[in-house]
Amino acid sequence: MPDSTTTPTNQPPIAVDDVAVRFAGDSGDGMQLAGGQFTATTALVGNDFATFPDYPAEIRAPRGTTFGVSGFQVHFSSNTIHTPGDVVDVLVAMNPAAFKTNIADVRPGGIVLADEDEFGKVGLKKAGYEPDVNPLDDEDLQRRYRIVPVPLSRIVREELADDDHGAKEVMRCRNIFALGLVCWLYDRPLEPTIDHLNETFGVKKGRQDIADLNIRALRAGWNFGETAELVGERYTVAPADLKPGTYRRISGNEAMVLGLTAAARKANKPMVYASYPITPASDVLHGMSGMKRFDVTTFQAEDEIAAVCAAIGASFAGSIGVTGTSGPGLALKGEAMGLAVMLELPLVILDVQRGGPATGMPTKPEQADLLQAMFGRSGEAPVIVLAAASPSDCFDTAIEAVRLATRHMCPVIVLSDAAIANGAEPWKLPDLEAIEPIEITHPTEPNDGEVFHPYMRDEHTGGRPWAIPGTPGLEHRVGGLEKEAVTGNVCYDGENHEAMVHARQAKIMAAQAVIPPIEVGGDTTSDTLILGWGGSRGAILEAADQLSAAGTPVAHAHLRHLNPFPADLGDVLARFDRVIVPETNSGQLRFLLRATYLCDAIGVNVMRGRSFQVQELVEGITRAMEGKS
Amino acid sequence: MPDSTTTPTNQPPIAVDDVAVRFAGDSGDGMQLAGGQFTATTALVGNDFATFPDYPAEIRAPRGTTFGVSGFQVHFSSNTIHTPGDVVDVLVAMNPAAFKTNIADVRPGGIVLADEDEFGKVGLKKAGYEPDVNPLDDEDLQRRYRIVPVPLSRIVREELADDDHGAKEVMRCRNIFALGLVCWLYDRPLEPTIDHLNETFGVKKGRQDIADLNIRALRAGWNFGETAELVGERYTVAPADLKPGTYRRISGNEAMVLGLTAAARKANKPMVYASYPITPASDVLHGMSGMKRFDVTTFQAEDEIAAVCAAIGASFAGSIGVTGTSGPGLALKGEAMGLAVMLELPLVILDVQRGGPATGMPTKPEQADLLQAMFGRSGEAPVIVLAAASPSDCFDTAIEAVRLATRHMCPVIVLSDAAIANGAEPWKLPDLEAIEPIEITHPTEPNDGEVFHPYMRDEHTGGRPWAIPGTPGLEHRVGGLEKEAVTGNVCYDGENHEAMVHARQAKIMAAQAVIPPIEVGGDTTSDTLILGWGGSRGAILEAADQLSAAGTPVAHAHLRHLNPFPADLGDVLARFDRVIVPETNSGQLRFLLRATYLCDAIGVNVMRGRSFQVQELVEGITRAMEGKS
Amino acid sequence: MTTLKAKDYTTDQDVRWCPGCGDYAVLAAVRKALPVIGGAKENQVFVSGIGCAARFPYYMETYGMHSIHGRAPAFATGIKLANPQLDVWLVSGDGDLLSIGGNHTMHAMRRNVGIRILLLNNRIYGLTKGQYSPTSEVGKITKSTPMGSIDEPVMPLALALAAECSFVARCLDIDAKPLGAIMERAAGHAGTAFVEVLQDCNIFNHQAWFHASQKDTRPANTLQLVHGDPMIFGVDSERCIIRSQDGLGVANVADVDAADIVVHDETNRTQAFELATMRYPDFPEPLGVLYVNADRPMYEAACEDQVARAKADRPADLQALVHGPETWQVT
Amino acid sequence: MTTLKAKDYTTDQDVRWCPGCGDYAVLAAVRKALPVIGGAKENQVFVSGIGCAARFPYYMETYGMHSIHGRAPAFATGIKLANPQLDVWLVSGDGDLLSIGGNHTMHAMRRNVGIRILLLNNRIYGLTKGQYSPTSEVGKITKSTPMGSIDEPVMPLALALAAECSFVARCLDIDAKPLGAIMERAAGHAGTAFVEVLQDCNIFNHQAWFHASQKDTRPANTLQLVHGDPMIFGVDSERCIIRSQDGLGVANVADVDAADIVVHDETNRTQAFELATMRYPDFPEPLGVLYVNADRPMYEAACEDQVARAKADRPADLQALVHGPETWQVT
Ligand SMILES: Cc1ncc(C[n+]2csc(CCOP(=O)(O)OP(=O)(O)O)c2C)c(N)n1
Ligand SMILES: Cc1ncc(C[n+]2csc(CCOP(=O)(O)OP(=O)(O)O)c2C)c(N)n1
Ligand code: SF4
Ligand code: SF4
Ligand SMILES: [Mg+2]
Ligand SMILES: [Mg+2]
Repeated sequence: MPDSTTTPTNQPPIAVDDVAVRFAGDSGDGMQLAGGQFTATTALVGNDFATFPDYPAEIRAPRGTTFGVSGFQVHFSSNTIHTPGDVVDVLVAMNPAAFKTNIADVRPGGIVLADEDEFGKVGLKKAGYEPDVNPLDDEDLQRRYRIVPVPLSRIVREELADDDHGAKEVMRCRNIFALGLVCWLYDRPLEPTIDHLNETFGVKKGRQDIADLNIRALRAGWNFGETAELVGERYTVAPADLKPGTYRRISGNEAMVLGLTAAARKANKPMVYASYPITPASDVLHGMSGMKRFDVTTFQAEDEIAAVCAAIGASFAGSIGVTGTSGPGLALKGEAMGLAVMLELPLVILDVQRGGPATGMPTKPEQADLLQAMFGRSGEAPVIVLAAASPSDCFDTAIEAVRLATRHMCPVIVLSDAAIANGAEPWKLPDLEAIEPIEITHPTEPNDGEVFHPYMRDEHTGGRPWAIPGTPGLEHRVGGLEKEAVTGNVCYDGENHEAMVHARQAKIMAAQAVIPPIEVGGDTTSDTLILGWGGSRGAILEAADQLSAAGTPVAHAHLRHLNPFPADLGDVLARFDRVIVPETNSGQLRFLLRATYLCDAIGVNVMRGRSFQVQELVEGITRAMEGKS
Repeated sequence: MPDSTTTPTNQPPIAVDDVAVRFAGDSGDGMQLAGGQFTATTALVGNDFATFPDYPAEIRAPRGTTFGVSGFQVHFSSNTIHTPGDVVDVLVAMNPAAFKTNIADVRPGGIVLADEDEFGKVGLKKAGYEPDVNPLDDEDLQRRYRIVPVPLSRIVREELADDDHGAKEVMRCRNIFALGLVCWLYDRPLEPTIDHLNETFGVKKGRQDIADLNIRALRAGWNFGETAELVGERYTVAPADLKPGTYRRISGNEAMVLGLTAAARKANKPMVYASYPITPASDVLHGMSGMKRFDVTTFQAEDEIAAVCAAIGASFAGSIGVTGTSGPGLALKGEAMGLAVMLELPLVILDVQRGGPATGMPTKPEQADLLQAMFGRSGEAPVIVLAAASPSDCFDTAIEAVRLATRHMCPVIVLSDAAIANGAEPWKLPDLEAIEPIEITHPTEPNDGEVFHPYMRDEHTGGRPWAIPGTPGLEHRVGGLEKEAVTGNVCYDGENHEAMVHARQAKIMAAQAVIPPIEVGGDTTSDTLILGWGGSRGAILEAADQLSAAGTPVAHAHLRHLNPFPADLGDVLARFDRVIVPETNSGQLRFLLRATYLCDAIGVNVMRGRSFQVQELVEGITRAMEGKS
Repeated sequence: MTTLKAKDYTTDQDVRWCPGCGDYAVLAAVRKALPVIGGAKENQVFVSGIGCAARFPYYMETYGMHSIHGRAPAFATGIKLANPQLDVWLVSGDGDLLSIGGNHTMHAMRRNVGIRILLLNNRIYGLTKGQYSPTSEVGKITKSTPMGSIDEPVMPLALALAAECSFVARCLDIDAKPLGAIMERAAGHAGTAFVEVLQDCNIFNHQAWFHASQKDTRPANTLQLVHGDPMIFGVDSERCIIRSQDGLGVANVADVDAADIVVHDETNRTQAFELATMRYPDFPEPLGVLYVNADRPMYEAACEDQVARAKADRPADLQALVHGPETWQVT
Repeated sequence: MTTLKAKDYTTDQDVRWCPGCGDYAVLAAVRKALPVIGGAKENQVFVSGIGCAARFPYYMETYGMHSIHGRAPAFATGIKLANPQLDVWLVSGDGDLLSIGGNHTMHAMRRNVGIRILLLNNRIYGLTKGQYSPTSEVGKITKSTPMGSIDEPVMPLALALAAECSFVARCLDIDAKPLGAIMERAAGHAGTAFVEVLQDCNIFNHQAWFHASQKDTRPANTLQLVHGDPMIFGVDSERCIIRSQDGLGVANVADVDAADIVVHDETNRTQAFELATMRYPDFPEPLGVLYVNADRPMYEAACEDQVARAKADRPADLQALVHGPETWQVT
């Protein structure tokens, strides 16, 4: 048994650079917890990492079925990495269903740790295997992978048996045993997990006995690795060469919460986050509901329409109104967003994209709401559209959204996706002081002699004055009928309408003045630019690296600003013979680029309910460089 | 007094080709009625014509105010015409407000018939004139126009006074007096109006006395023209050289009703029209509610969402589900339309476009929902998009929509606009026999041995079988979660998803097989193509004619099919050096063309809450041909 | 504070309703009532949806928002969440608040958001020119129902009660004084106050309420509710409401024991429900305050309270927040 | 017609609810009840919104539609309008039908569309993993309400009554027999039948109804309503419902006159409203059929009738229609 400092075993671990481990089991098996804790440990060891939790749309489908399988993948490395990994080096399969649905993602020669006790007739049948054919015995599979049957359930049952805990409680520790085993395999310390268990069960829930039970399971897992010699060798992954600083692990939805909260504080304004639960955006509502001490009010509305309307109402009354949803919810908000365009009030709308159309694939990512974000409203109703590129990037994107919404008095849509939302990566803590304050002034005096004109514009930003109820003398009415320039009175005059349509478009374009120029990375002298947006950044970076390494250097750039585009985008595009746009949709950014710049961009498009795999991207780009896809 | 056959007056009328008359007065003054009846008469005389009613968003704003002015313009000609006319030759101004808001649209030298009795202090003040300055006396205006003050109210009051009718009833005949006067001016027979009055008041309402009162007013108007010699000369407009046949007058909303009803009959299916009232689409609901004898059920739902959902439910149950709305309502329907994409059921969605964004300018036309129609749904959710080009074209477009929706089992959006909806033109009655039946088969047997697969596709159309409840043995479930190809079972598999996204796109593209090739008109050898869509067809035709006449021949074409485009559109575009796309929006079709064909189309864009004026189009095209706008 | 007058609440915008529209009377009554109710103009916000009635905010010299169809309660909720101190009035039509907006109305009520709702019920869609509305009577012939509507009308007061609305009242458009008095009570009420105003649409549904609103029809066909008073009505106060096994009924005062006449108790929800479901012509139209529950907590106050408690509980330390539970150093 | 069995209603799709979910019991009960109710499978349609409960149609070997969140009543209405002969069942959750879908539910009820609604009320959002729902109790701590919810819960039965729903009932998820009996009555009812099923969400709101659903809690905490019977409950039938000035109250049978015990009358809407607004723990949870009104016309029938009358009135002459009132000849 290892004592609480990790005792090196006989053979020294083999150093490797880069590993992806996937924990897979039933939704009730605690895979997210095991994976999360392994990630935490990995972070503390100093690796770079990226994670990808993949769970079913069903809450907890019947045990042992394939559609109830929940997975958590963590990719960690001594290098800088950006994706959770295309294939896994180690699969932990807690039952046949997990084995069945995940085995194809294991790299040839990869290790599969399977709980052999679950591969009985019942378990096999539930997973849809023939009850008599145990895939662990399949010779083809054995040739392809290093399949390691582990008597996991039996050991847990036997090792942890005590008088105080029932079988159910004991068997709940299976995930922690598996964690212990993987910790042994990759030479990770157990302390962080022990501390965590003591904290959550012991301190918070007052169940130190459960904490102890789990700690015993953890050590049992480690010991099993140490003694059973089933795997043989161990590995270690050296710390990555990250920028010095304080780091934490963060998921996209967490970062979004922090970013919005920080923005409210930087603006020194209260914030109202009004939302209706929807996967995969709900966690932002949950997170925001814990931010009350920062003057954040949350409102779980009766539907998405009420949510966006409440956010607009809040903005009218002087808070920063924010609403969050996913694709189908964004569709419902279209009409109200049109009103916000007309009212010219700040509004941030978060869309955590998921696979569509319709209910689609609610837990899977897809970048397919870009055109909806651009055009999903009646009439000429331009808004600012931003997209986050990674979990931690949500923090900056949220702040940028609040900054632009208040600067230009307009709606800003922020696009994230299911993979960003739930995936995690290390985040070097930002210097909060270095974030510029968001300057907001509410007028207190008339802006034209004795008179207040609610639609008199700022010449730089195109925004109108944000006068709020409670301010004497600035009483005014806003509404969705076309308004007269300057006065804001209802006006059906044709020329005024045309001028107002232009003014609303112009103020969106005015944001270009504060959008940084595009950073082109990779080989900027290449004739090929890979241009991405949103959650594909990591995969594009890795693909570009691989292509360079393989002797095909490419340039790459990534857009946070989708509307307006950065002012220099046209120039940048013109510098390359070939522009390749990888998207997990049918080519929505490509469509915008073609229309805006008449640029014959080539798409690499994959719509498989997941983010890009680096390999398919490399292949897609290669194909695109050879001929036109 | 003329007897009931029109007696020619002393001087023979002067023959002119082309006239536009506008009746303008208070919303309560019955201008729509007078204009409509004048149009009816004009139609019977055999002129080509086009009308444009223009009424305020307010129901009946306080009498005499400028925002309460209601106008009806009729353009009639001995030539073929396509628009209601840019400027008017005769303005009937029933009060100062009508004078004020309409005078600028009168062509220099045009006639203004104004009810001078309304130009007292009170009337002037209500219209926002200085009470002491009568614009009828304005010398500048008098130089510019032929202003003819008519003691209209006084004559009506005096001539019609009798013991049986109060002042209110008498004064309600003012519009008919004006009509009589204009009939005299353009030598139109009074009988059609007399018949109409007898029919509506006498027969239908049992108020022959009111009919008689109005007939007296009509004749009084004529006589005033005849005797007062205020105008001097009279005009006549010879019949137009229209194709032989039986004609009727039809507005866009009427034609839409007839088209949908005809389509249901041609498909031999019941239809459910579910809608929520909204300007300018409400009249389609009204019209459809009178079609019950054709097996049309109408449902005024609690909102737009319920309406589209009820239509989808109706389609599921085997009716043709149709819903109609305007822009803000279309935004609300986005989510449910996404579901229809997934369910692969026929659905027709009518969007009578109005000025936006938001509530915008509810009674004014604008072509600004095209991109919303294309992209206003979450995920990859392609639908077919059609647009009607004129009032009568709504008939054919509606039939085409039902045909394509049932053929490809998909939603079809039909775009119309406020001007098409309310405008009217002569319509040569179609040969109903010549309209091909819409073939629909509901399967009654399993399509794969013993098994029924609801998502097995037709190889030509890409559509799936429309099996309906009530059919034994074909029980199946549909829903918004991604479905497995063929079986339609819920399926989260990535490759299946990608295949289904492609399949849903492919079946929309499959419609190209039955979309007729583009007809290029005008000078097909020109280097310039004017490409339009929707309600601008008439103005484009006239502008093209004018340009040709002025020595600048252009080719022109018009799109009914916006998604998919006709298969030959790319080739057609490539034949021209210059493609000019006039739209009453900021360039939405242009955007699609640029993105789809990398065609550097030039826009002529006007957003003034009305359809194109021919003159501004001629100028816009000329500018576009000279340099880039 | 200087005392305000009706004209201080009058904007420079011309009022654009049809001549004879009942909305004018309501507007005048509101402009008159507000100075009496008191409070600063700059703290008042008029919110509306879409419809004729919903043009209201344009005519009130306060803050105002003419929003989108049916969603006014949601906007109003957002305004209250952002600033509970504001005095928020919601004025809209029957189509707006009961058809497309029924759900938001209901949820605002059950949450008890502190907004005062004036529902101008003309039993028709005015602005879209005369389709039947959710309060139109069965059989109504309108543009969209040429053979008569087949939808049973909504009972707005009953729905409000079922949604636990804590202040439910009813008034005629032309009754400036009672409307003012009800508004005064509504303004003092902590929670959602719902006032159904029976309004005449002069153009598309003229005389819809004439059975109750005219000098000659009113005594016989309306029941003026006064807390603690027996329910008596009629030209000569000769009719009354009694309770039988089957619920409420109408009787002649002369025929019943005085003690058997039902006494109005505005704190009794069940009885209010009975009043709310009375239908003319079997019953008179009840007017006045049907129900008040002063004990329900106000939504925005509870919300504010949580924010305050959260602040008291833990400092708003952004640095600590960003830092999170677990970090590591890279050197 | 061959008699069907529960398994004839079973699809080949694996049921994907959590182990222990109350939805299983309801599914079993429904599969069992339908053969008893009778009717051909191909005429039955199960419609739902989105949520755990809304997966229901996938498991019923009938026609089915799993639609979008909150709109199932509108889809169901469309289905009935297209084919009134279909037997349409709507199964969905409390969030679906009362939060986002509250308005459609209400309007279907007031129209009296002939659909049978089973609302599976687990007082939580199950599918989105545990936010409070519109039926959650005040103070509920959930993912979105870490300091407790502040929204007063909706009273589904009361709302249904206010919306004039013509059949209102309530049942426990595990009570297959009573549920079957209620379904049978619902199936025979002409109009909207609304059945609130108290359902246990094993994962996110376990035991929400245990005060009423367990062997040991049920007698004391539920009131089984039987038309014509006095309202008596308790382990030894020792408790009863009486009426006082303040409305309904709970008393010991021993302490009151038998005649004073309120008798259940399912045709009495006011009394049903009183039952619908009773709240545990002050009152037992009422179960059974609260209210039936067999006299309301059915929406789709009225609609069909208009179509039939229109057909009888005038021939469906397309040529004449297109021709219109006025034409002219060009030669
Ligand atoms: C989303 C949307 N749907 C429909 C409309 C059209 N519309 C405007 S007002 C209205 C109903 C008006 O009725 P009501 O609320 O009773 O107000 P009233 O005009 O009678 O005062 C409708 C359907 C709209 N503006 N927006
Ligand atoms: C438009 C839309 N908004 C939100 C969601 C997310 N969503 C799915 S189910 C659900 C609520 C589920 O609660 P309930 O109806 O009570 O059903 P249960 O899962 O408890 O059976 C929500 C909010 C969605 N699918 N679509
Ligand atoms: S239509 Fe009716 S409600 Fe609207 S302004 Fe006119 S009278 Fe008033
Ligand atoms: S989450 Fe709750 S309601 Fe949903 S399936 Fe699981 S136990 Fe049932
Ligand atoms: Mg109304
Ligand atoms: Mg629920």
